[in-house]
Amino acid sequence: MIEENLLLILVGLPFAAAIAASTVRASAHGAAAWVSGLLLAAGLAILALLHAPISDGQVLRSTLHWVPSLGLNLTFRMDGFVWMFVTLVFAIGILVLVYARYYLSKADPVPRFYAFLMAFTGAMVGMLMSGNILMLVVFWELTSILSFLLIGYWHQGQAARDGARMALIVTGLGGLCLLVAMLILGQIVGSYDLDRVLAAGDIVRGDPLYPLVLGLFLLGCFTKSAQMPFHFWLPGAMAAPTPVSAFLHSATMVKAGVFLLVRFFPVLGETELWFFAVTGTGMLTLVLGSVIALFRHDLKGLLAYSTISHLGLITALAGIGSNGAILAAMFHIVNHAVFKASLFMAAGIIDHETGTRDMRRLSGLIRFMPVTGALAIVASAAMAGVPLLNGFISKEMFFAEAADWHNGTWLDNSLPYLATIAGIFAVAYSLRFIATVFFGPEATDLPKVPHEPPSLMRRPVELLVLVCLVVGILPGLTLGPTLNLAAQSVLGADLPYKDIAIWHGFNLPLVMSLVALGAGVALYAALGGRIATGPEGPPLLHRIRAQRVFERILLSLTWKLPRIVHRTLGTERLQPQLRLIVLLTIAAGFVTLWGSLRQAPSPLATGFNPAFALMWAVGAVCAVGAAWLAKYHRFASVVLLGGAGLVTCLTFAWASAPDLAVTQLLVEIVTTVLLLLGLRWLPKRREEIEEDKLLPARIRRARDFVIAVVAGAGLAGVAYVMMTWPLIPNVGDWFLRNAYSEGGGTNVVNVILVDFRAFDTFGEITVLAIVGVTVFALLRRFRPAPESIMLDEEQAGLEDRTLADALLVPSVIMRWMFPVMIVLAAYLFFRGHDLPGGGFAAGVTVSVAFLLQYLAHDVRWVEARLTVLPIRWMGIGLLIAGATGVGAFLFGYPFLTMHAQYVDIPLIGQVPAATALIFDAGVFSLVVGATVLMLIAIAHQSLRTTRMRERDSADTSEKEAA
Amino acid sequence: MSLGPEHLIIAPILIPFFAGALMLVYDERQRRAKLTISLVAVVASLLTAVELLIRSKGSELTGNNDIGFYLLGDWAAPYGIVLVVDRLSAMMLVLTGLLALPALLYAAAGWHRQGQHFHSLFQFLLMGVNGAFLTGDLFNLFVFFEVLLAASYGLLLHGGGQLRVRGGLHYIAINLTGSLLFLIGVSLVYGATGTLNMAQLSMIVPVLPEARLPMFHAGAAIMGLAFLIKAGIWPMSFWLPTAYMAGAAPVAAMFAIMTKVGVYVILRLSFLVFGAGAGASAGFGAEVLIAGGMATVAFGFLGVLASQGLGRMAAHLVLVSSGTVLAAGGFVLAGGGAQIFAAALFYLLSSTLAISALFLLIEPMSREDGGIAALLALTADAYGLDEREEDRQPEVGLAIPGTLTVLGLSFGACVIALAGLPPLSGFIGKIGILQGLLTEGAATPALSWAFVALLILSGFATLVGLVRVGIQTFWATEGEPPRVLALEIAPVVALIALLIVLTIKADVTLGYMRDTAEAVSQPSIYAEGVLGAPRAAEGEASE
Amino acid sequence: MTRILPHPLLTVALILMWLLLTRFSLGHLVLGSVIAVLAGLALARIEPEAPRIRSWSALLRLVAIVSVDIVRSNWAVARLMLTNGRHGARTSAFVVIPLRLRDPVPLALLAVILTATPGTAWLEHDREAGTLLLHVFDMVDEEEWRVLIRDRYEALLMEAFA
Amino acid sequence: MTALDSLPPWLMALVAFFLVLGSTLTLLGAFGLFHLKSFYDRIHAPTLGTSWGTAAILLASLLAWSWVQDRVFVHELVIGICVMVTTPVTLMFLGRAALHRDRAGGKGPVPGCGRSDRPPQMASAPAND
Amino acid sequence: MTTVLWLALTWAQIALGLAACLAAYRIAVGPRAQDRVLGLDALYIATMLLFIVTGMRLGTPFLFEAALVIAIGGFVGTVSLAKFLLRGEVIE
Amino acid sequence: MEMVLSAAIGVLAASGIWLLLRPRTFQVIVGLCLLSYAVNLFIFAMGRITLGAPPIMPRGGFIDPTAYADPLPQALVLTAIVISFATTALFLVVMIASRGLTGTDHVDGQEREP
Ligand code: NA
Ligand code: NA
Repeated sequence: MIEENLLLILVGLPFAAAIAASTVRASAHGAAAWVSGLLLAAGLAILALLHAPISDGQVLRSTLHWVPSLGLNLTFRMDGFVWMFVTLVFAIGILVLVYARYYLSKADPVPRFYAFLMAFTGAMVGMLMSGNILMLVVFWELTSILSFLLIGYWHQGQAARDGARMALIVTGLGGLCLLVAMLILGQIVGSYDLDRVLAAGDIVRGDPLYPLVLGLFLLGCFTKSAQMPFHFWLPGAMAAPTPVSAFLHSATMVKAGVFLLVRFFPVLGETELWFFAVTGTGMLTLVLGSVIALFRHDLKGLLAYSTISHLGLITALAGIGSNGAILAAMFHIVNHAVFKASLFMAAGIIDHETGTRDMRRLSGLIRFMPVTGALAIVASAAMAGVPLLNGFISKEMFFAEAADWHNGTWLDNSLPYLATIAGIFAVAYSLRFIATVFFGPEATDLPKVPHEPPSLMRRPVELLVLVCLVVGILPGLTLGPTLNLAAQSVLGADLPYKDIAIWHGFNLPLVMSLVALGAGVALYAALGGRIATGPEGPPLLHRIRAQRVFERILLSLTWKLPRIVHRTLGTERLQPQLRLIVLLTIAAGFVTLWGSLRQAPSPLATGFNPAFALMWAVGAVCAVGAAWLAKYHRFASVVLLGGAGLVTCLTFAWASAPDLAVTQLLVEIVTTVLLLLGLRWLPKRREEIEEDKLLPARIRRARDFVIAVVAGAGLAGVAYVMMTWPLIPNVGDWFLRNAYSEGGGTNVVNVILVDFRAFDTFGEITVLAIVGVTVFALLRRFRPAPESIMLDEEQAGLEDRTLADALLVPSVIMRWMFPVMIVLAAYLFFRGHDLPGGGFAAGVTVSVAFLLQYLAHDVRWVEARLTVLPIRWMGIGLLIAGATGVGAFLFGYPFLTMHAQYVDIPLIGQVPAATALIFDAGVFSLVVGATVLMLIAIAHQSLRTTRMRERDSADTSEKEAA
Repeated sequence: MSLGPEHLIIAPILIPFFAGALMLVYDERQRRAKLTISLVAVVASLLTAVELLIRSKGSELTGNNDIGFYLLGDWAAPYGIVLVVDRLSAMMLVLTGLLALPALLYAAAGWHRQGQHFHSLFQFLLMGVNGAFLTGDLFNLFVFFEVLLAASYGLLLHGGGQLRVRGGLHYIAINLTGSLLFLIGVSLVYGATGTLNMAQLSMIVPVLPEARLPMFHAGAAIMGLAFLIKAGIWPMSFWLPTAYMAGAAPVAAMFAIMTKVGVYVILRLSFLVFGAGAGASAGFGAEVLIAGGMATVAFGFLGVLASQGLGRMAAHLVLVSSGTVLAAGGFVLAGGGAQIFAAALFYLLSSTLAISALFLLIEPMSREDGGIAALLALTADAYGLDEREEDRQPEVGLAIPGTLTVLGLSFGACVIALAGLPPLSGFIGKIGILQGLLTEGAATPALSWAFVALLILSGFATLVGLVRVGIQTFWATEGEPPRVLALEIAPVVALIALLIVLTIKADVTLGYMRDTAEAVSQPSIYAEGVLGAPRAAEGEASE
Repeated sequence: MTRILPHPLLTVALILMWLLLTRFSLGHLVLGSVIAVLAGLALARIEPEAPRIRSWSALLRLVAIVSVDIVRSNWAVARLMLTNGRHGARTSAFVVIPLRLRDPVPLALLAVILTATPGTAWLEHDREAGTLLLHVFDMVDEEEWRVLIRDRYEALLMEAFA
Repeated sequence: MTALDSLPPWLMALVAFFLVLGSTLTLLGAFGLFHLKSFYDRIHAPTLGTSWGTAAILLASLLAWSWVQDRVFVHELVIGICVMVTTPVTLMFLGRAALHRDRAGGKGPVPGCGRSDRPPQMASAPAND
Repeated sequence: MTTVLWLALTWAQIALGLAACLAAYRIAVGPRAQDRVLGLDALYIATMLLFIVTGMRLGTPFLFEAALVIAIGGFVGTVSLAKFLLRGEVIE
Repeated sequence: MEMVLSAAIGVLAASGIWLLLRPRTFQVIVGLCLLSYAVNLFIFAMGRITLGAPPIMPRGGFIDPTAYADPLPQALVLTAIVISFATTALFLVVMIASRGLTGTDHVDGQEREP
């Protein structure tokens, strides 16, 4: 129980450190480092406590439930392998903290750095300890995100931004692949629990999806571990502050990939596919990485490629997968972490003290910083694989596996040679590092005068180098048990204990090591001078800068190509979009109706009426004419549209829909005026646009014509078939039966509108109100086109006297019609419930009455006499309608429950008193307000332009005067 | 829920209605009063929605799914209009409220002064959206669609300007066309079945005579097109990015729900009418949803990558989100199980909140540099490759001012949530869908795999696109940080806090979604409930 | 009284209109009156002055004359249509007619009369010059038209209105 | 068959006469509109329909419905008066617009064509259709 | 005698329909914008009369309202068209 | 009548759709108007054609629903008329504003690139 809690605490500690660090003052370097360091140290203490059960072979587990239904639980799990890794992370983490404390400038904002660093540590530890493969991916992605923030810490530099972004993109993509792999894996195994997955190797390998899982899994691992060809993000990540590099590229980030390879070897390994993919990639990376490292001029660049190369080595071992190989892989994970961390720190010191990392400028530094120099020399020797240092032993183990292990494939046969070649280059680049930086003549053009760094900054390096030495000399005594424990936890408890020693006798691996040492020294001796003067990168290969290649590919894949495809698949023009919609509608109709659209066995028919046909001949002429003339003869088009509308009204009336006819007629009038109001602001179009006569335009029109005809014919066909089918029993019958008895009105359509389905009307008037308000709001900010401000030529000839003249006689009649229309509105309103009419029709009638006055006079004249506050009318109308609806609440009925009754008034007799009438009054008020508002808002634009014109002319005359 | 009128159900429609109408009577200069009314209304609607959500959870007895009915005008179901609240609609109501409050607060920081009658339009939009979620009648749905569209036209144009007017013109033209399609579809459905009531429709369709079936399908297909236009399905979604981008920040944030209305209606009607029990019509349109949804996701993430501005990216993310839910819905309709549906609903919730937050972030982020950052992000990539100086690295980090830190963290949270990266809720939703596809999508293996790939790719594209812009905005710009009011950043933080809550409480939410999915796939509960809903007058008579 | 009924004549006409449209009942009389009064008030906002009729008999005479003229001219023009303008012999022409009428209301009535009688079209009234430009469909003698308008309609209108 | 079948023969004949008269007059007017050559001629044609065309048909309707409904049914009066009163408005505007444009274009024997009350440079352009 | 009325109604309908067609010719062909408006005005009247005649033929009085609306409000549309021709603006 | 009415719907719809696909805002608005006529008639047609029997009921007594026109499509058309009127007005205003701001009446706010 305690151990379970300890596991949780262990994961929580770095996050706690992150939170603590983020709360300190910006300049409190010491505090942040101390808090973080102490919390990590506490972690080490916990690890020490856990060592006992772990060394007993126990696997510790602890679970927090998060989303159990998805199998997403925070399960933590620790065995020997994890213990070793976590200890490494914590230990190096503390050293990095100490180092960073002195490395970072006083001006650096502390909290962010330490918080990110610690959160990253937490994510790494969480990943290592995850006992749930989905949670593993969660932490995995967290390390990607946090490393992004760390690499981009000095984000004012372009390199840092690019490096961070690239790292995120590469590792993030890998993480997504890993996610899918884990999901499928969980699917195959039936659980996301790591233990169950680890136990289900045979099932997984036998599954048809195995290659897919493996591929996705390896993509995840390789991207993270910077295996070729995904290695390029790692050198780019060198733009990070050195402590970050030292941490990310030694013990953490990049090691996550190899950790996973080793961890999942029992599940996914032991197949030929695995061997070729993993060992092949590892060897390629090993060799190429070491070659490139030799040719880098940047200190950190050299170390970065060395890291890549060493990760290749570990990967290759994981691919081989023999007991010895796994043990060697684990050993090299630790060793590499130790010497690479120290080397990065040393490089950081050099950079810090000299102001450059360019090896061509650095020289003879041993005289300025003998201690640092000595430390760096030892660490490089470890990196080169010099005996008595830790790197030598694990590399020796690798050579042994390369040489002794066989499965008979060509790759297997070439392993020893490749390993030796890589060894040669490793020696050469290590040598170059030492020789060029610390020896030779004193550098003259350094930005700073170098000297030893503060001693505390050197302490971590010293400690790490000490570890190199101790492990190198006494491997079996120091790391042996831990490594064996770790290997057991991966490969199985029955694994025989393997002794790790420096001396195994004079054998093939030793020969390979000696060849590598000798040839490496010879190689550097031969090439050293030329490398310094050459370009950055190996011959031939330097032209292909993987990073640049990647960026170009990325740019093509994530921008240029998508843009092309996006443009091809989409459009921003309206016409194609509308055309698509029409075509899709036609398609939908065809797909659903093709072959099954047929008349009823005995179709309904009403007799042919020649007058009706004649009227629709008119309607058709008007419709087609409106379409034909809408471009160049807009006015004619409006007139024709009016004709088509009129025939539509007639049809409604003819086919027993008087309400529709009345409403459509009134709307027709208002629409005509609206269109005319709009017409005034459109550009004059007198001459045909040249382009319209060209062939492409003709083809476009022909195509649209065909589309339109097909769509029209389709709609007509559907309408015809529907009309000839007998009406099926529908809800309409109920309305007819109950309109009078239940709704208290004889005009069923009106009863539906104000009672049965009053909620529709309620929504509909809201639409009107919204549109009114929108029109008003939009026109408040209206700016007409300059040419529209010019006086229209028809008007130009007429002076104001002529306007008064022109309107003198007709305006009399138009004024007379004002009260007549009001009476008509009242008539339509009051009889609506029983006979054709209603609030809407009445409202439009009143607004037409107002409109007529605007037509008969000018705006100023009318508004001096009639005060219309349309928005007020609208608000009140809405509130009346709403209040009528809510009124029903008082009687315990739902919204819009209407009450109808005939009230007896003496002398006058029965008067219908339906609450529906009040609702209709609301509709009326709203319609008046909205319609008037729309018309007047547009009309006022002319007034505004007139004012503008007046102001303009006043301005010009003033200028002339001045 | 209970006999007689239960006015709570209509409150999400009436509250914004009365608020909007009342504010029309107020003078435009009394902005403080309007803001107060508006805020009160939004909070009240949200609380009502939450209460409805709690009630619709029901109990063990009701199969964890209580359906509430509201007979408007006290007319029995197939004749009058009925409002129905169930788990799904209650959830959408809550989501609407959750988006509205931050958007309104953000607008209060200044946007509402940019034009006339902002608050009324905002309330009417809420009314329309809530109405569309609640109504159980096809034509009434049309009316509420029009209410919300009309309000959205107004809000989109709020503030004026060339971009808005141009985007608005396309938006209006296309939606008017869509509305006409809706009408054609509705009338065909009425002509073929004789009813407009969704519940009755679900009863009629399984027993519809064969001769009438094609007509009904045609109607459903055409109506479906109208919904899909609103849901932004490819290839009928090209208007969407421009329109959403053109809208003012709070408007765009609110628009995040608009495509979801289309998605909601598609899901609601599909499961009601074309569910497993629909006989010859079962699964109608599933292929279209799957193919269209996937194409939308693809188009969306290509758009994210191809875009130069953050606004356009966010708009394309809207497409990704709605395409994902549509395709997932299609898979469920084609025979997939509750898991995909539940996860898709979770994803819908999460992505909508995140997109809304992103829309609110865009404007403050690009305030100082006038949105150049987003532009530079690509041009630097595209053209600066070879000239990049091997500059001396800085050795001192920049202190990031508080505003930028908050903006940056918020942006980061949005990116993570939208890309479906762990640990935020987007990841959980995506995991759920992926799991569902791998287990339940076996009926359509090729399509399932394609969708898996698309989901991963879209997440990746989101990451690449947004990080590109984020880096340029937060890391590469020098100079003064933007001046941002607390009132502008608080809503974003609130939305992200919601995302975090959603993440932590993912199991509870997913459980709710699972029950919702179960309930939605049993249309008989809905249909029988609606048609048997008692009138208040009858309740009175029997007492 | 003038405040409630600024246009009494009109109000009466509107009540009559209401009753014509609905039914002759007390209820409708009341409702119609209310509406008519309101409508009259509305008109008063834009036209405060009610036209004063001096002679009802002149007005009645005018109505009688016009009724006959309408029938006659309908017949005449219809025949012209049927005979293709007396087989091409018809000529139309503009006539400028000096008017003594200045008041807009009688002018409007004149316009109604001229429009209602086919064969004459009111084209333009020049207020300053006091002339009316008329288009005559079947022109035989210009002076005849001037006399006709002046004596037959204008005189009666001037007599009817103050 | 409809309600109007209950009309007595004499009334039926009267109604039929008015119907034929009114519709024929209207048709004649429309024919004039169709075939007359000049706009100023055409402006006369529709008034056939608005005067006796309308009157006759309204009369027919009035007679028929009054008989059927058993009471004086004089809705039609309102229509008749309103048509008569409102027709001149449009025609006056149209006539004036035509004159104005013809004068501007210097076309045809239009009175006042030579009037110099407008600056010559403004004179331009054919009609807006 | 019913035949007489029926014939008269039929003739009236056809005559009015033809009248509408002739008016439509003017609307569609022009040649002047004024002609189109004039045609629309004539079409309005023909339609109004057709409302009345059809109402009689169908035996329903409910077409009357539509005719009334045309009589009282129909001219507003054509007036605004005509005013636009005269002034280039509908409301100024 | 059915034949004529369906042909009418077809012609209106075809004209409307043709205009809808045109490049000028004014064409589109006229197209939308024509289309809405077509759609309104189409909705109306779903109630079938009934002559001379408007859904106006006697006061009480037995009612034979088959003797009257289906009232529901009429009610729907009424709502649709109002809504399409409103949205047409809005589109018109946006058209004016777009023309004022962009200087062109092209639907895309810019002339087509050659
Ligand atoms: Na050197
Ligand atoms: Na005349």
